[in-house]
Amino acid sequence: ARLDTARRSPVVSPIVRRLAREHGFDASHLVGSGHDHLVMRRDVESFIAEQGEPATTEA
Amino acid sequence: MSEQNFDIVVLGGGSAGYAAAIRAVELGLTAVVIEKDKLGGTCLHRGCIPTKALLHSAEVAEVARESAKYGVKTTFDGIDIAAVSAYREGIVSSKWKGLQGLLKARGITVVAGQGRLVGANTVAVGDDRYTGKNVVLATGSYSRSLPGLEIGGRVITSEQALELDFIPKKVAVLGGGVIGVEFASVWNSFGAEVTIIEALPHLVPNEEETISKQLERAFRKRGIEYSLGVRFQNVTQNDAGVVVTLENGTTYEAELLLVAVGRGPVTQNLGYEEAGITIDRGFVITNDRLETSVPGIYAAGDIVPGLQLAHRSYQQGIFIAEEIAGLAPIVVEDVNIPKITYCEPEVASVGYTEAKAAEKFGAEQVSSFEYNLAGNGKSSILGTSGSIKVVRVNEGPIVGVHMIGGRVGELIAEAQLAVNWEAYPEDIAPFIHAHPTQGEAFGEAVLKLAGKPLHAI
Amino acid sequence: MSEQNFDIVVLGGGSAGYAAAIRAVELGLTAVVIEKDKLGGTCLHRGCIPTKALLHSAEVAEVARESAKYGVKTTFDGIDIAAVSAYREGIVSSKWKGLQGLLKARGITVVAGQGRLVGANTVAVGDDRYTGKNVVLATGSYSRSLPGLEIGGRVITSEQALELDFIPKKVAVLGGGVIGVEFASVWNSFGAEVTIIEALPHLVPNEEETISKQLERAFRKRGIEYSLGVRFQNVTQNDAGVVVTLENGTTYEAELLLVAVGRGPVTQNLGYEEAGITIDRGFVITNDRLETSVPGIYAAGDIVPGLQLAHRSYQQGIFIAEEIAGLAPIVVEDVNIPKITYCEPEVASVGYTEAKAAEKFGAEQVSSFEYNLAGNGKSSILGTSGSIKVVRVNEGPIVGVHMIGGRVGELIAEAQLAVNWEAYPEDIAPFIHAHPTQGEAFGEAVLKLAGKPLHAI
Ligand SMILES: Cc1cc2nc3c(=O)[nH]c(=O)nc-3n(C[C@H](O)[C@H](O)[C@H](O)COP(=O)(O)OP(=O)(O)OC[C@H]3O[C@@H](n4cnc5c(N)ncnc54)[C@H](O)[C@@H]3O)c2cc1C
Ligand SMILES: Cc1cc2nc3c(=O)[nH]c(=O)nc-3n(C[C@H](O)[C@H](O)[C@H](O)COP(=O)(O)OP(=O)(O)OC[C@H]3O[C@@H](n4cnc5c(N)ncnc54)[C@H](O)[C@@H]3O)c2cc1C
Repeated sequence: ARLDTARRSPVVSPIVRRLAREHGFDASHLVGSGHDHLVMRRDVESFIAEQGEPATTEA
Repeated sequence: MSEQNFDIVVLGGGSAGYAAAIRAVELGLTAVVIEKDKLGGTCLHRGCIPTKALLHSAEVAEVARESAKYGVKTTFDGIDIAAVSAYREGIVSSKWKGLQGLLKARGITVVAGQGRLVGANTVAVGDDRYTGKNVVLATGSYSRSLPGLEIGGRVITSEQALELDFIPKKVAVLGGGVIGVEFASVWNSFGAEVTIIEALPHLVPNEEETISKQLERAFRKRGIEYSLGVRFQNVTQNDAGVVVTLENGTTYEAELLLVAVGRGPVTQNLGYEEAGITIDRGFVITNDRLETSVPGIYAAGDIVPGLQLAHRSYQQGIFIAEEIAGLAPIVVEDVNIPKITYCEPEVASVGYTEAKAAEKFGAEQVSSFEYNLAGNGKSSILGTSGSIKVVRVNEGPIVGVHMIGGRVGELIAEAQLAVNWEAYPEDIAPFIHAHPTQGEAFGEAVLKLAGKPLHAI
Repeated sequence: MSEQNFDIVVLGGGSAGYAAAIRAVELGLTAVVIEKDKLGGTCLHRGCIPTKALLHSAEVAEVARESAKYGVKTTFDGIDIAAVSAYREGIVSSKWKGLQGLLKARGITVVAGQGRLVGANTVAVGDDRYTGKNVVLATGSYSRSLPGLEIGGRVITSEQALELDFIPKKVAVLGGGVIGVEFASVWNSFGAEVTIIEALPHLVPNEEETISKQLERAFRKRGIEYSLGVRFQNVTQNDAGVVVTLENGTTYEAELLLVAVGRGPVTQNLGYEEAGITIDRGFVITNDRLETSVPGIYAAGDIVPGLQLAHRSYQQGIFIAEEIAGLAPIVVEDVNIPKITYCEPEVASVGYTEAKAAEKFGAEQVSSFEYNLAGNGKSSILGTSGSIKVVRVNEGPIVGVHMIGGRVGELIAEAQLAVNWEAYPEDIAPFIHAHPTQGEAFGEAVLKLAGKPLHAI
């Protein structure tokens, strides 16, 4: 899964953390695309976008 | 008699009013600003800008006096108050010109005249009527006094203090809040004997206590006297000067008394109550979207209870325009708005004091660290002392930052983002501050709170 | 002959080395720092701190000269260079004392002596051997020269320039980078005639071009001369002075030539290559976790290719200690480390220039706005001009901030967080900067990029 509650990816931006929180998940549960899996804003945003599109989520 | 229609009618052309109008026209709305005096209001003409010019002259005087310490040979020959005034007026008038040009370029109609609310959506100026889909009240504030304390003669407020064409030999300042300590600081630098009278137990009593105490120590070192914790009783004046008496019988003689006990809202006889707007102790009461009890009428700036600051006025003005345009802007609580007191040393803060944070989050849930500027290279170079205190929620965000020291005002910008974005000390820790800066002191406090102090134990 | 074991052996007690040791002991490791000269290294004794003291004396001299503008009557009677030196030395020695106390309080062993790497985990000092599970190389840098340009006599580097006991009448500065422009700024304020010679087309050529151009204009106004885009050919010296010849035949006469063409890594004859460490043009090559080609040996600070700055050194030292302790710290790329040049006016930046951002993200994907400090009240009050330029990715984060103006250095702290936290202008926009501050200029640029300019069109 893209979101794994056992995962502890580094997050350093409070903005990124909040963005995830506001969408009901923990940013550190994503795989970050930054240096050494740092979770970047783009990771959270693309995850939100995917979640937001029913067409791409499983029924 | 004419009648004109706009999307937004703004009463008052100070920081709050003109910001609302600017943002409104950006959003495609039409706006009129009604101003009886000068565009820019208190801040530009009688507040922030002219006081900070005086404070800069004061800083220059201090630098000149202390220059030998830094190997610069100068003789300080006193203050040329006429030149100080020319400098201050020059700054104000050039900013005023800029502001007028800005509103013009934006296509905002500015009406010169005294306005009065005459209904839920109309402001009258003489015989002319300006009707808006929405009305924004932004009539600002005036220097208050105490009951029975009359302004006049040698008893003055900041308006007169700003424009004095002489330097008093000895001056008493009633009120140890922002405006009081700023003028005290200027006059001391200009060579006056100054005594501040504050009824509360501390100078700048809204600040973190440790900061107030350091300001008191710094002022004492500068030779600024103060009386704390005793209330003013009365003042008498004659040709020679004033005599101020406190409730405990202590008297102070001086050439002038500056009354700096706060600012009251300008809301009387403007038709507000008649229109059905809820007013409390003179302030316009709004909901948290800044709408008054009359739908469609908003209020912004110093007439809204809370911090009386220019940037809060801007922010509220912008907020209202965006709210009207349907953008649903986010609310910034007053506690998270930065405050700067521009005396020497400067005081700056944002967020909760440690005591307030303990109240809100629980004393066990809060930690703080105060980094002394003695450990900060740039502050030593500048010859200033002070400290930066950071308050965090344990395993949670930074919720308060409190500073004192020469030039620290600019450092509050970073703290403002940290607090408003709910940064943890751990989020800031990897980004070491540029060396050597005063900002490093904030960095050191944060590093300590993140469990990894660098130049601290 | 003795042998001692530590978790971490640090060679070099400058910013990078001592930061690594401090962080290591915090994490429960044992550490030794080997320093042949003075704890604190270049930054404290010959770099950041003493230069900024000189620059502050220069600022005081400028304030004294200009004081009439602000209504302060002073006579400027020149510089007392002995007093400048006493002030500078006082700052350095008090910070040095503090640093020694800090390491002692932390329980860090400090060995005085010249160290040499003698194997993958051992540093020898004379007959003594210090063996570590890990070794951190942090031997720093020295003032470089150009091929054929010998330092000596009237041809000096920053080390001698700092300690001059006189003010040259006329001085030539080779190199328009940070160190060159800082000394040029000091000497000009002290009354010297200064000419900077820079082979590249701009002063501070690593900065955003618009900023370089403004610095050139400001320097011209101050009477600092410069030659850009022509390379140095040679210099001759005699009892009276130096003659500098450029490749186009132009000559400059001066009393002294300051060579400020960059700093080379101190890595020769220290056993690095023998131990199998990859060296490139003298620099120690590491992976992005700062480990050298020999496992267990790390390198930090000026010997690692990239920005040569004290706060980068701190950051790398801390990073290595955390990496060794298994904390997996995050990497901060050099581009996101703030840079300040402390000349008058100051220059500060973080992140990409507009040109670099266009390269990286695509020219179509990038927008920028440059806010002129003429619109900033506090800057007008301080009498400074300049600008703040903010670069964003469209519908994306702020990726670069570039500033010039008196005192702007402190403003980079906020920009550093914005860039490193990937803030969009829209994230900052609701938090209006305190008024009146210079930080508002950053705020105005950000508001504009967020599509909601306040005091801008
Ligand atoms: C000495 C002093 C120093 C200060 N320093 C600072 C500082 O450094 N930083 C800071 O943030 N804040 C400072 N302030 C506070 C700041 O000036 C105010 O918070 C700010 O000006 C409030 O803006 P406003 O638009 O609400 O009101 P105002 O600026 O008071 O503007 C209200 C305007 O409405 C006009 N008006 C009123 N009634 C009518 C009417 N009936 N018809 C037409 N026009 C009308 C007035 O003429 C005025 O121009 C200072 C204040 C003072 C007094
Ligand atoms: C004039 C000038 C101004 C500067 N201004 C600034 C500024 O304002 N801001 C900023 O961020 N940076 C500034 N810098 C750069 C900053 O000083 C360096 O980036 C920083 O000092 C690098 O730290 P370091 O620990 O890598 O090396 P260094 O500080 O050079 O420390 C290396 C230490 O290793 C010791 N050493 C070397 N070899 C051995 C050996 N074999 N055995 C034992 N000890 C050894 C040296 O004696 C030295 O103490 C300035 C530099 C100069 C020259």
